Amino acid sequence: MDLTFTQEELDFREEVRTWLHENVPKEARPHGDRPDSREFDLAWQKAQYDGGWAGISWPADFGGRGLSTIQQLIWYEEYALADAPWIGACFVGINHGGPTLIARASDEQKSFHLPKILKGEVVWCQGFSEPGAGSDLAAIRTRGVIDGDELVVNGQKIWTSFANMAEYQELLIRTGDEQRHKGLTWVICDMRTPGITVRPISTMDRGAEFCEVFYDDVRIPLTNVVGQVGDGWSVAMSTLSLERGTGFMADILHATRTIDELIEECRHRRGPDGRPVLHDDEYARRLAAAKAEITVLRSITYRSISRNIRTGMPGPEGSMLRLQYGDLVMGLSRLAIEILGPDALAYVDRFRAGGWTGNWLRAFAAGFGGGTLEIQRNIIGERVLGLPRG
Amino acid sequence: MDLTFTQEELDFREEVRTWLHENVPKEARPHGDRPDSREFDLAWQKAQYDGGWAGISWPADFGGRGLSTIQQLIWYEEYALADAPWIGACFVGINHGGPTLIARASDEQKSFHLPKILKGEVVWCQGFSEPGAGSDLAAIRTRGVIDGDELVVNGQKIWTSFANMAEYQELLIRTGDEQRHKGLTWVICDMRTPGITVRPISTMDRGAEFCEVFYDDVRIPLTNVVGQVGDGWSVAMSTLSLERGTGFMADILHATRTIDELIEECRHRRGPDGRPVLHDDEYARRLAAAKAEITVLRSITYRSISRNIRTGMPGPEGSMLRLQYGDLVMGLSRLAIEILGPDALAYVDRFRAGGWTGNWLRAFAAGFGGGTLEIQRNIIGERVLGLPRG
Amino acid sequence: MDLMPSAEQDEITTTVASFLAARLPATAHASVFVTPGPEIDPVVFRECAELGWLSLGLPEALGGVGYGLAEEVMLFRELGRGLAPGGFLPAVLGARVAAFAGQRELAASIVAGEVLVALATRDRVGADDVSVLHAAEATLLVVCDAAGAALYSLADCTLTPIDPVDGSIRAARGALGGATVASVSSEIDPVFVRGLVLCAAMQAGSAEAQRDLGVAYAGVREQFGKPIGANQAIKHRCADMAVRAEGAFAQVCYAATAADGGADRFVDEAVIAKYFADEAARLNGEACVQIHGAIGFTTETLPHRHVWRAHTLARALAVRAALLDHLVPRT
Amino acid sequence: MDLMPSAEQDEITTTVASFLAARLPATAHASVFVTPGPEIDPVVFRECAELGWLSLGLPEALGGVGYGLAEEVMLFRELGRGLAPGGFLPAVLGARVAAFAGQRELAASIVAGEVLVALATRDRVGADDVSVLHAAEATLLVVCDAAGAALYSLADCTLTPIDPVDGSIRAARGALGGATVASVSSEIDPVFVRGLVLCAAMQAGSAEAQRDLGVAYAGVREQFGKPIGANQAIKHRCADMAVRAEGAFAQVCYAATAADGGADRFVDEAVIAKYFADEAARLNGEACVQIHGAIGFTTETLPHRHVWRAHTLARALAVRAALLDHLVPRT
Repeated sequence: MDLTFTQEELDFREEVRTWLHENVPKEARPHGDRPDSREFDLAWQKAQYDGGWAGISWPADFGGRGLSTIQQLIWYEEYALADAPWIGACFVGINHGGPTLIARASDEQKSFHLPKILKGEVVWCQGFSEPGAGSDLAAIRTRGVIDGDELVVNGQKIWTSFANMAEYQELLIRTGDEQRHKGLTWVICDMRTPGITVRPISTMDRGAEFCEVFYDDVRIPLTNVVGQVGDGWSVAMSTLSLERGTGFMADILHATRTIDELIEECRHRRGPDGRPVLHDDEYARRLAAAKAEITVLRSITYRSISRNIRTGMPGPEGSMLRLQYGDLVMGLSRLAIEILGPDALAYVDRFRAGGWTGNWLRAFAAGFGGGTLEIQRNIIGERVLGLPRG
Repeated sequence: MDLTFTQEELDFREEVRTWLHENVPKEARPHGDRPDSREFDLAWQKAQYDGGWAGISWPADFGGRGLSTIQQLIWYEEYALADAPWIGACFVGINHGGPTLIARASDEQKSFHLPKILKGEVVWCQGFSEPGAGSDLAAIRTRGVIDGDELVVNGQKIWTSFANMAEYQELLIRTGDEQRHKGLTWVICDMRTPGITVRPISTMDRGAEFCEVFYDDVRIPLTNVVGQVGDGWSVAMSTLSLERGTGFMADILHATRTIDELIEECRHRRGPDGRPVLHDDEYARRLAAAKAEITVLRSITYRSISRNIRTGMPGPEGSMLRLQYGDLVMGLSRLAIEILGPDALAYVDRFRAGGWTGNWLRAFAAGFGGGTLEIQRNIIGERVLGLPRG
Repeated sequence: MDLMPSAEQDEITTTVASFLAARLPATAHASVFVTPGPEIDPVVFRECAELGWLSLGLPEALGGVGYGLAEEVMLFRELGRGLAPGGFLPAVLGARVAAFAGQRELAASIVAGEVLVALATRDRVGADDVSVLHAAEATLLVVCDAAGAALYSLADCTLTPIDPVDGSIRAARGALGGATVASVSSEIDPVFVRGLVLCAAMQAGSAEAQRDLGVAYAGVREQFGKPIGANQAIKHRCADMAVRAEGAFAQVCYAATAADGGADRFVDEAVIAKYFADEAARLNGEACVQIHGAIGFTTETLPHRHVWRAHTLARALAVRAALLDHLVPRT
Repeated sequence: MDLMPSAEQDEITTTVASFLAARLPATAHASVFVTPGPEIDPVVFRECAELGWLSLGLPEALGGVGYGLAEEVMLFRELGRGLAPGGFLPAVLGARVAAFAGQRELAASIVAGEVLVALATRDRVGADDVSVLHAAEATLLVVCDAAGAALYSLADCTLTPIDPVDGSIRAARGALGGATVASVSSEIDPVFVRGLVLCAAMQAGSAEAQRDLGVAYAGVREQFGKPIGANQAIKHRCADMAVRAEGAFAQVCYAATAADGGADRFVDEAVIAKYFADEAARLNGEACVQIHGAIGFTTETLPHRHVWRAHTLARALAVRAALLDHLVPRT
């Protein structure tokens, strides 16, 4: 066990810190997932590309920085400490679609798409979930029928974040008659193809990033298929986790910062009895417990990254981290709005200063984003602890 | 809705209060389920019989008081307020075995057993659970084979409270070859019959009321069968709930009293920082929340009893009450030992003053007594809310 | 002793529920963050007034229907269950202040739905800073606490509208100002305590609605080939919702009946009702959204509106810490 | 940066675990409430001393093995996991006090297992009233807090034995007395903070043991024809135990490594380790007993002994409220 960094790593941290300090946008990211948030997200991605920081976890062969795991960790730590923006509309391209292309796409597909993603020229979205196939992807029913050198797609996707502003979609469809995981195909869908209708769905935190996407005889060239037709499940499962869990450190440090801000706030803010909230033993201890929990999450993440470096494999902690983080952000935002008292009657979006109510409403999504917390518990119980399936 | 009592009921309350005030034993019940606790429990039962209070919920035809539901409620409320003893070893006879006999036994069986139970002459125990058949009674494997006019019983029971001091047992055995609920028989077993071995099991709260009972060619006269041979499941399910939920009020008022005592204690007891515990906002609020929860439980019970009086049927609240009460006593005893700080290093049994650690250790049994809390949640989900079985 | 509603009390439930379903359906405001136009159609509000909803618990001698708090909670539970808009709670409380202060005409115009009342909650004990609900079309403002209750002219107060979490309620922040239009001490009429019970009744109704929405969805939504309600994780969550809903309404009934019977400790009972119902509505809201998964996070289903409403009502009259501190004072 | 144990550190785990299984098996004291005879066989204790267990983290210059706190936590995690009896923690802390106070001979006799040390925790900040663990055969007593640590002669203190919840640890209450035999300030050696981490390591080991006991039972115990671990209610409880156990040990490792590296904020890290590990051990204990059902309530299985032990260690050195108050002081 060792918590020290090498001199080279310390120098790297300094370099990152300086660049972020000079380049992080001063203005807040616009909320509501309107065109201006797209422009904001792409501009920030382009700035990172221009600065030489695009795709910090992507291999250098594909235009990424190909940083070591420790360097990635340092990047994300400094990213959070610099209060750099949420990745927003660039998430799927950088963290999911791109890594899948790297793992399984043809050279033509890679050389066409990967630079666009890194340079912030395009937005990608994910087309996996369907009504009736959310947590259970093998139940996908959107169909693709081969007609000449094209796939003709009909069906519907849902919960497609940023579909209303995306150029491309990683689309998982059923092309064969087999059941469940067989007969699926992973294809790059150009969102400007005729026959696609996108309907944004408004959310309880006044966002509109989730969309429904309808496909009505949408014709996609077979050259857009990644891997083989019918091999979609394997392609979807092969998405490289290029970050090795380091990206999670940004979320953790962001939450740590939130807790520290809340504690500062409580030094002056008065509760219903007129005392500063921090003089109230209950609230002071709930804040302290939140601080302890996020610190422990930091330690688990460090251990997880250390294990990953040694074995080259993601450990069982991924689901544990997701589970704890989900519980923690819900608890923390609940605590914040309780402390806020009457101020919490007003809605303030989560990208603005004091956006506690926006954060709280957003936290309702933590329970199902990336699989429900129940499913994380099933995964831990079955895959980590070896308990039988129900 | 109406919370008033009639003059007759108020007079009855006065009568009960006076009698209890004069007759409740002054000394604490001995802990540890040794012979002296048996003597204590039987003596108190006899005192109630002599005072005309035995079997307050039993019909008058069978020697009980046959009180109205409201009168029973009043009895249990006053019982708790008078700090009258836990029923202890008399529980099964009064609340389970006796009521089953009333529902299904022959006149000979009734006239022999019921008076002995009411007079505090005998202790009954329950022989239902087995290793492998705890929550799932239909898995019972202890066998009874008819040989002439006797049943010859072989097998094992477990979690049989007070078997080490009981004269009789309500014993559920498998007499037929059918599966699950069929082929069971409910029989009165004299615990002094040769072939019975009782082994007390010590518990984490230093009790020994749970026993294992082994049956080695135990011969029980067929005349001891209640109902018909093979009809045991129906007999077991027919146990009359004579109390209509009023008995639960004694537990609730006992817990209420415990919370009030703890609050009093916290006025003077100092926490690790030297302040009186009640000046600590966190502990004061946790105590207040416990007070609120037990008060709500009282209201649910009142509503449940009211519904029961109107419909003559137990409502769905039984499982809800059990669930909430289980959670509450666990949380309350946890709070108590936290408040106690270093004083909680010492074990003090639950029948003695300040017996918080004994109470806390005992609370671990609340999670599975009368079916686990998980099973209560299943029952509410399936029978009350109509959700599908898993 | 009988804590179940009488046939007459059950009749209130039925009448109110069918009126709300027909005239103020909860689904009317789905998919918008801030309801356009007035908070409630004034015509419908006056119809409710004509049905006696604003004077149900006011003594006949003071121009009311003369029922007890037990009958009023049946009404307010349905208002909560149905996510009804409109300042019913401040109208009922304000009318009591006017009536018990001897201002019969003012009381009459409030219970007729002609004069609208907003509900103010002091931001801290004794402060003139207040948070105000149902502020937009009101001309009066009722504020109450353990000591007593008063009506103010809204025009005399300095209020700034806010963008509310619950867009179906017009809200504002500001300070009380001007002389009181009418006031009563809590010995004359416990307006504050009655308000706690009625607000708790709305939260109890919301907790029940969330239970029903969650159970219904869990029974039909399928995953991995079976309804999600067959899974213990969902089933037990539903069971916990049922337990909280039962507790919230039972305590509301007890507190209301205790108040009607003049019981000694009805203040504590009311405080417990508000505390427990606030918690039940909040926790059932969280559970219901989670059971619904992603769809529950959208504005296309009802759960989120109960979350917004429960959040808002939990800040009315008294918050959790203040309620608990009343039950176990520090000295 | 590497927060996984080195091969050498893993070797400590293996060695300690096999020694404990052979010489101090956890099952040895099942079914009794108070272990008869001495708390630990003095011969076995001296064998542990010969293996270097009591001086693992003491600098070589002071007669120790010269490892860091990171190596010590590997040992104490196994002591916790294995429910080892005996005053290992006070011996290690007491030896540091003697050694850093310049009393080399006293330190040597402690690390040799010849002089036994008891662990005292002040009942309140600054109080002389103490609770003492491992009191029976000890001649010295170590007491420490954020300011510093001291050894007292047990004979000078007024102690009354108590009937302990955890009968495998001899406990007493009383007051400190007499002059200190040796003392060090926390600037010279942070004895208290090291104690927090080592105590947390024992609790983390207990949390892991409870996880493993619970998972093993859930996998074999059948009800309604399938292992109970197939039910989500049990499976999710096991998952939560795993998450807590992972968190407790990860934080212990971080705190130990931070202390060894002289990091600024290692006091906070240690405080968090103790807080979180205390909670993990307690909650995993409750969960493990519940998973076992009635058998878990008896003394015939191990879970209850972890419950007793976790309860006892949570009261050593600093309790929950004090730990949290250190993290967020009121001013």
